[in-house]
Amino acid sequence: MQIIAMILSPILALIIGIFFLGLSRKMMARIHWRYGPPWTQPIIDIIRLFSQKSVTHGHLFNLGLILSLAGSIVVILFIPVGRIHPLSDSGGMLVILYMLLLAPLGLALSGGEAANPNTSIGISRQLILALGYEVPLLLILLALMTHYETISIVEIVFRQQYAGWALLSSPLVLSGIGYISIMPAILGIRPFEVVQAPQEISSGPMVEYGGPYLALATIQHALNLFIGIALFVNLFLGGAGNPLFFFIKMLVVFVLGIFINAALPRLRIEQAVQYLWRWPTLLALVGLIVVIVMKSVSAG
Amino acid sequence: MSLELLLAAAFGGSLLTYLLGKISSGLRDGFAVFVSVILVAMIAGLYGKIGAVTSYYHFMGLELTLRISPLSWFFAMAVSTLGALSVIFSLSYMRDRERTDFYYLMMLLINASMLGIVFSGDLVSFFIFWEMMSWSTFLLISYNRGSALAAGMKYIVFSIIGSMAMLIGMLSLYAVYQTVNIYMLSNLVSSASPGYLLFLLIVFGTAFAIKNAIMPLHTWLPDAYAEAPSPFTAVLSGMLTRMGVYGFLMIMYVIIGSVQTLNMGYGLLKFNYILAWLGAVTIVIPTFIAMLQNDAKKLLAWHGIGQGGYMVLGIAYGTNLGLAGGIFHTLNHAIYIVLLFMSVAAVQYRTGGERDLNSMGGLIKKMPIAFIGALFGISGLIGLPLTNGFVSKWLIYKTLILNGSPFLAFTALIGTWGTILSVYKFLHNLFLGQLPEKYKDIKKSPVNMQIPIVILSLTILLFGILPGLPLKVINSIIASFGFKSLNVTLWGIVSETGSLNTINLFAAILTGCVIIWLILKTGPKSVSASQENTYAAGASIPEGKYHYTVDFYNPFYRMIKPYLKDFMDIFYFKLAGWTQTLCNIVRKTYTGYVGHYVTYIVLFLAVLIFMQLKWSLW
Amino acid sequence: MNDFGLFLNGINPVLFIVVPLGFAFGIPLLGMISKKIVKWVPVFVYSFVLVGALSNIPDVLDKPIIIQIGGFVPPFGINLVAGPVGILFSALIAFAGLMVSIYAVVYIKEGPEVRYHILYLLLLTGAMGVVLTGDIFNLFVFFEILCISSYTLVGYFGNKSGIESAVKYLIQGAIGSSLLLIGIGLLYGLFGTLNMADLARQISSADPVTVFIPMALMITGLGVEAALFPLNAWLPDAHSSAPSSISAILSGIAIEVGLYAVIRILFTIFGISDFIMFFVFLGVLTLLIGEMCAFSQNNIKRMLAYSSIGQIGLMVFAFAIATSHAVAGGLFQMISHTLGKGLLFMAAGYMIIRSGSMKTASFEGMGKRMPLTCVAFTIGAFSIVGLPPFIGFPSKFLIIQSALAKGTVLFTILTGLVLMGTVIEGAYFFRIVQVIYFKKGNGDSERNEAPIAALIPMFLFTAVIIIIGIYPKFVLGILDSAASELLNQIDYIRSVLG
Amino acid sequence: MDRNQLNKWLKTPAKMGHKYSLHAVYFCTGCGIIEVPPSITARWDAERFGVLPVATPRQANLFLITGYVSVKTLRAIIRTYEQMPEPKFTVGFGSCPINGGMYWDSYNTIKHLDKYIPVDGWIAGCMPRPEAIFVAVTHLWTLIDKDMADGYKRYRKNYQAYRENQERALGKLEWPPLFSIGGKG
Repeated sequence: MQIIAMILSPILALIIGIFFLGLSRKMMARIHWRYGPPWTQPIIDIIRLFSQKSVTHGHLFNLGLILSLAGSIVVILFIPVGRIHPLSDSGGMLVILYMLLLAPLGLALSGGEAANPNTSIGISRQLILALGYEVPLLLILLALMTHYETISIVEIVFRQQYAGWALLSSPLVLSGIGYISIMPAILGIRPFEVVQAPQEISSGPMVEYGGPYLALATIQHALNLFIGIALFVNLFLGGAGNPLFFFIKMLVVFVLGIFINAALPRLRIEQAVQYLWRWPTLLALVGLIVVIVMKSVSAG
Repeated sequence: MSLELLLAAAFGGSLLTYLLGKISSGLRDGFAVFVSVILVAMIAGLYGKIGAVTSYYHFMGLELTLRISPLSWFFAMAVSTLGALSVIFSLSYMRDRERTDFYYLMMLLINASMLGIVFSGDLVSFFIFWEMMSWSTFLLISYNRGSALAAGMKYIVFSIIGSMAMLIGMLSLYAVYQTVNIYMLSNLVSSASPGYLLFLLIVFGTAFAIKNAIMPLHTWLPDAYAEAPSPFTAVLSGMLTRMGVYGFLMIMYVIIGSVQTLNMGYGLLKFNYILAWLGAVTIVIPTFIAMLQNDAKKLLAWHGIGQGGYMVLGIAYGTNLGLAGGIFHTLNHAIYIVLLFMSVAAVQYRTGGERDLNSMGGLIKKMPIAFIGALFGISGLIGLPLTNGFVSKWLIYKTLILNGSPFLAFTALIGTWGTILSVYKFLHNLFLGQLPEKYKDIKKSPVNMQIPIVILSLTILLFGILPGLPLKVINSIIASFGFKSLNVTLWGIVSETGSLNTINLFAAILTGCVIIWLILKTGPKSVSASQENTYAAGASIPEGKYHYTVDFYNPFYRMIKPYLKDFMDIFYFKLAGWTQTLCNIVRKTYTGYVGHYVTYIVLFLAVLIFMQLKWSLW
Repeated sequence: MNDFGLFLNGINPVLFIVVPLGFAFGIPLLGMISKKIVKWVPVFVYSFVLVGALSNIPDVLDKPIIIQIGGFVPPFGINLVAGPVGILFSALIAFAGLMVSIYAVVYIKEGPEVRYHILYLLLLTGAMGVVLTGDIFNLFVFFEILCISSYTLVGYFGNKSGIESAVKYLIQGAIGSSLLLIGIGLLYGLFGTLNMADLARQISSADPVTVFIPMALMITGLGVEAALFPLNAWLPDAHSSAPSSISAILSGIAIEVGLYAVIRILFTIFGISDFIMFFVFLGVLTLLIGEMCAFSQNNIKRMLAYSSIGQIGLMVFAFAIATSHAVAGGLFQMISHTLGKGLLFMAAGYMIIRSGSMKTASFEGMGKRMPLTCVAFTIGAFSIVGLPPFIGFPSKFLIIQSALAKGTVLFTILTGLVLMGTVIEGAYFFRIVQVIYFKKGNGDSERNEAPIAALIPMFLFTAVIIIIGIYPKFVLGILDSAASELLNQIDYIRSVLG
Repeated sequence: MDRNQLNKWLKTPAKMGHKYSLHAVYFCTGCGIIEVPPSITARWDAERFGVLPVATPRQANLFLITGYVSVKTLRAIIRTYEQMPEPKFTVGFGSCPINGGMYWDSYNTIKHLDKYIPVDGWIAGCMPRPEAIFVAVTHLWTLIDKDMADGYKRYRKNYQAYRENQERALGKLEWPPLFSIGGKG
C-alpha cells in the first residue's frame, strides 16, 4: 500500500504541476486578451526538450539538477495529498522545511558549475529571496506548530478536519493572511520573478540548461508549484479527505495566484526583501504572538 | 589501559616528536602520525570502561584524579580522531615551512591537554590542562606572524580573563567544600544556596562562554581562526573551542546538577533561559555577519561562532532532546568544520595561501576532492537532510517547538537560512564559476590531504544516515545527567510527537536520484562544454578577463551592512584603548622628579598616622 | 640528625654572614694576585652558603636555631634567629646569589669589576643579615649594608641615567632609613630593648597609641625598600639602569627582603595576628598600579621592574590576609618571583646586549638568534603570569585560595581585582613573547646565543621553576612552618628567650 | 494543424515536439526586431503556435535573424547559433540577411547570411509584417515534417567551409567550434 502511494503521489504531483503550468499559460493569455497555447503546451515543450542534444558543464552540472528534482520529489512524499502521505511519519514538518532547501540548492550548485555570470546573479537573487520569504514563513509555520503542538503535518491536517480550517480559526487567521501574502514569492511568480527575470538576466540559474536539462528544470518548476500550493492547502485549508477535493482546493488557490502574477510587474530584489520583511513578517509575528498569548490564556 | 598511561603517551609523544624533529623530519612526521593514531586506538579501547577513577598525583594537598565518564569518552574520541586527521593533513601542508618541529610539538601538546581536560576528575587538573591548552594555542595562533600577532593577543587576553574567572570559581568551591573532585562536588553542591550556585554558574560560565565564543565574548574567534595555520584552525574550531561546551555540560549538569541548574531564577529570568537566548543571539548575528566576509577562513570562523550558538542553545534549554541535540551538534560541527577548514587549507596549499574569496573560482575541475569535502562540509553546516548536522538540528528544533519556545526556534531556524547564503557564496567563489587564468595549471591536492577529507565526508554521510551510532553514546551521557534517554533506533528517533527516520529519507532520495538519472540517460547524450562556452549575449569572453564572484550578494549587503558591524569588537577595541590611556595616566604618578617621590613618602607616613588617629586601625 | 650529614649538619648560620663578609674584604687582596680569581669568589662563597642553608633545613623544621653572638643571653646580646623563615630566605638568597654570580662571571666585563664583586657580596651579606637577625638594630645595620651597596651597584655603569637613578634611589632610601632609625630609636626609648622577642613580649602589654608612631615610621621606612605603593618610585629607574645581574638581585632579593622586614615587624614585634584591611587594599593597589604601568612600557627592563611592583602587591595582599595558608602563599610567591624575575632579568640582559637596545621592539626575531635564552625568557614570563606547570601557578593558587577561603564578598571582589592584574600581566608578557618569536627581525638573523656561563644559571632557574611547579610539595613543608613561625608570636618569644 | 493528432505524436514524438514548440532565441540583430513584439503580444499572439521567445540559445531551437547583419553582429550570431542545441532552425527575416537589402553597398554589412551560417528559410520584405512570421512558421512545420529543415546538418557537414567564410569576414575567430562536429557526442 505504501509503495503504491509512494509511486502514486509524485506522479499525481507531476500531473497536477504540469497541468498548472499549462493552465497558467493559457489563463495568462486569456487575461492578456490573447488566444494562448493549448494547455498541453508544457508537455509539448518537455517532449521537444528531451529530443534535443544539450551541453553539460561537468558532473556537478548534472548532479545538482538531479539532486534538486529528487529533493522536490521527496518533499512531495512528505506532503499529504488527500490521504496519501507515504513518508510523513519519517520526520514531519521540519524535514519538509529542510528538504525544501534541496531544490534551490541543487539548482544553485548545478548552475554554479556552468560558470555563467547570469547564473550567479540568478542564484544570488534566489537565495536572497529565499531568505526574504523564509523569515515570515518560519514565523507562520512556528505559529501553526505551536498552536497544534506537533511537528507532524499529518497531525496538523487531521486536527483541522475536526476544528475547521486554520485560515478561518481565530488565532491563526493572521498567519494565514501572512502566508497568502508571501505565496507568490514561494512560488517564484510575479511580482517575485527576480530569480529568472528572462529579459534581464536571461532566465538566471537556467541560462545554461538546454534539452533534457531544461526539461527536468521545467518539471522541477512544476513540482515546486505543486509543493507551494499543497503546503498552503494542507496547513491552512484543512487538507482534504481525498485527492479530488485536494485538487479542487489547490486549483482555487492557484487561480488566485495567476491573477496576481498576471496583474503585477516585477519587483527589484531589494524591494522584494523589503516588502517581505515588512508587512508579511509583521503579520506573521503578530500571528505568532497571538497564538502564544491565546495558548497561555487557555492554559490558565 | 589506564588513563595515566594514555596522557603520558600523549604528552610524552609530543615532546618526543619535537626531539625527533631535530634528527630527521621524516622520522618526526611518521612519529607524529603514529602518536596521534595510537591515541585514537587507546581511547577507542576505553569504550565501556565508564567510571574508572585513577588518582595520579597529589598537588598542594589535593588529590588529582582522572576519570572516564560517557561524556569524557565521547569528547576524547572526537578530539583524538580529529587531531589525528589534522596531523595527517598537516604532513604536506607544513612540509616546507619554518619551525615545523615547534608546530608539531604544539599541535600534539594541545591534543594532549584537551584529552587531559576531558579526562580530568577534578577541577584543578581541569584548570591546569585548560591553561596549558590556552598558552599553547596562543603560540600556535601567532605562528603565521603578521596579523596573526594581533589575533593571538586578542585570544590570550580573553583566554586569561576566562581562566581567571574559572580560578575564582574553582578555588571558592575548594574553600567552601574542601574538595575539588568533580564527582564529590556534585554530591555536595546541590544543597548550596541558589545565590552561590548562580555565582558559580556565572564565573564558570564566563570562562566557558569565552572559550565557546558566546555572543558578547566572541570577538577573539574570527581573527584567531583566520590567522592560525589552517590544519590547526581545523582543530581549533572543531574541538578546542568546543571545550567550552564540555565545560558548560560539566558545570551545569555534572557539578550543579540538572535540577538546580534548571530551576535557577524566577519566571522568564531563569539562568538557563538567558543562556539559551544568548545562544540564540549567537546563532543569528554571526551567521549574518558571515555573509559579509570575503575571507574564506573568516567566513567559516563566523559560522564557527554561530554553530556554537546551537550547541549552547541545545544544552541550555535543558530537555533531553535539547541536550542530546546540543551534544550531538558539537560532534557534528566538529566533523564538518574540520572538513571545511581542511578543504580551504587544501586550496590554500595549492594556491599559495590565497584565501580571498573574490580572487578564486572554478577550482572544482582542478581539485575535485577538496570540492567534495567542501560540499559535504557545507551540507552538514546547513544541516541538509542525510548529513549529520540535520539530525542534531532537528532534535534542537523539535524540543524548542514542542516545549513552547517558538521564538528561540525561529532564531535557530533563521540562522540556518542565513547559513545557506554565506556557505553557498563560499562554495561558489572557491570552486564554482570561472577558473581564473592564473590557476589554470593548478594540481590536485596531495594524497595525505585527500585521505582525511574523504574520511570526514563519509562520516558526515554515515552519521546523517545512521544517527543511531553516536546517539547511543549520547543517550548514555544524558542518562548520566539524570535525564530520560531518547528512544533511539539505528536510523532515527521514535516518539509520539513526531519521529525521524533517516533511512527512509535516504532510500527516497537515492531512488529519486537514480530514477531521474535514468531518465536523463534516456535522452540524447549531452556534450561537455568548456567554461568559455557559455552564453554571454553572443559575446565571447577574453580569457582570464572575466570574473564575477565579487560582491556576491551585493543588493542584500547594501540593505544589511549598516546593521551588521561587530559592535562588540569595536567596543573591546575602545576598551583596550581606554585601558591603555588609563595606564599611561597611572604611569604619570612616577614623575621622575625626586621631590615628588619624597613627598609621597611623607604623605604615606602622614596618611598612616592620620588613619590610626581617626579610625584606630590597630 | 642523620649520620650522613656529619659535616653538612648544622653549618652555623653565622657563617652565612661572616664568610661572605670576610671574602668581600679579602677580594682586594685577591685582586692583586689575579683579576680572574675575583669573579669566581662569589660563586664559591655562595656555593658554600647554599649548601649550608640547605643543610640546616631539617633542623629548623624541628626547632629554630638561636645563636647568641659573644655568648650574651638574648635580651642583652645580639642574637641570630635561624628559624624556618630565616633558613628559607637564606637558602633563597644563596641560590639566587650563586646563580647570578655565575651569570656575572661572563656578564660583567667592563667597569670596575673588583669593586662590583665586593659590593655584590656586601649586598647579599646585608640581605642575609636582615633575614637572620633577631635584633632590631642589627636589622637596621644590615639593611643599610644592603641599601648602600645597592645604591652603588645601580650606578655601576657610571653613565648619566645610572648615576641619576642611583642618586634618586639614594635620596629616597636615605629618607626611608632615617625613618626606620627614628622608629627604632623610639622603640628603644619606650622599652629599653632592641631584641625583637623582648620587644614583642613587652609591646603586647603596652598602649597601642604609643607604639603606633614607631610602627608607622618603621613601616614607611622599610616600605621604601619593599616597594610598597607609593613609596616605590625609585624602583623602575634603579632596576632599569642597573646591570641586569644586579636587577635580578634587586628585584628577586632586595625588595623581598624589605617586605620580609615589614612583615617580621608587623607580625612578630607588633603581634598583629588578624588580617589588616589597610594592607590588603595597599597590596591590591600596588598590584594594579604596578601592572598597569608595566603594560604601558616598551622598555623591557622598566617593564620587568614595574612587574616586580605588581608582584610585590600580590605578596602584600597575601601577607595581609594573614592566615597561615595566605602567608605560606605569600612566601611561596616570593620564591616564585625571585626565580621567575631573576630568570627574566638574566635572559633580558643578554637579549639587550645582542640587540643593543632595551626597546621591546628591538627584540624582534630574537627567538631565532638566541633560542635557548628566549625559551628561558618565555618560561620565566609564563611562570610570573602564573600558568601551569610552572612555579607561579601553585603560588598564585595558594594566595587566591586563601583569599577566597575568607568567604566574604569583599574578598571575592578583591580577588577579582587581583586576577584582573594578572590579566594585564598576561597581556604584556604575551606581547613580548610574540615579539620574540613571531616577529621577523630586520637585522642579522644568525644564531648568537648567550655564553654558556650565562646559560647555566638560566637553565637551572628554569629547571627549578618547572620542578617546583610540578612538585610544589618540595617547598610546601618549609613554607608551612615558616608561615606558622611568622604568625605565631608567642612561640617565637619562647624559643628566643627560652 | 495536426497538433492534436495523438497517433502522430506517438509515431514521431520528437518531430512533433519540434514543430509545436519552436522557442525563438530573443536576439535582436537589426531593425526587424520591431516586428517581433507585436507578434508575440496580444495582437498576433505567437504563443498559440507554440512560438515563444526565450532568453538564451541553450533553450531555443529557432533563430530569427531579424534584419541586417553587421560585421560586429555576425560574431555574436555565429556564437549564438553554435550554442543552440540541435536540432535547430534558422530563419532570415527581411531582405537584408538575404542579400544586403538597402545596405547592399555598405562596407560594414554582411550581404549573404547563408554564407556564414545555414539558413532554413527566408521571409522577404522590408519590413515583413507579423503575419509573415506565422507564414514562415507554418512553412517551417512543413519543412520539419519532410526533414528538409536540415540546416544544422549542413553546418556540421560543411563546417570547414563555413568557418573559412566566417574568418574571411571577421578575421581569426578566437573560439573553437562551440558544438561537437561529426560523430563525437
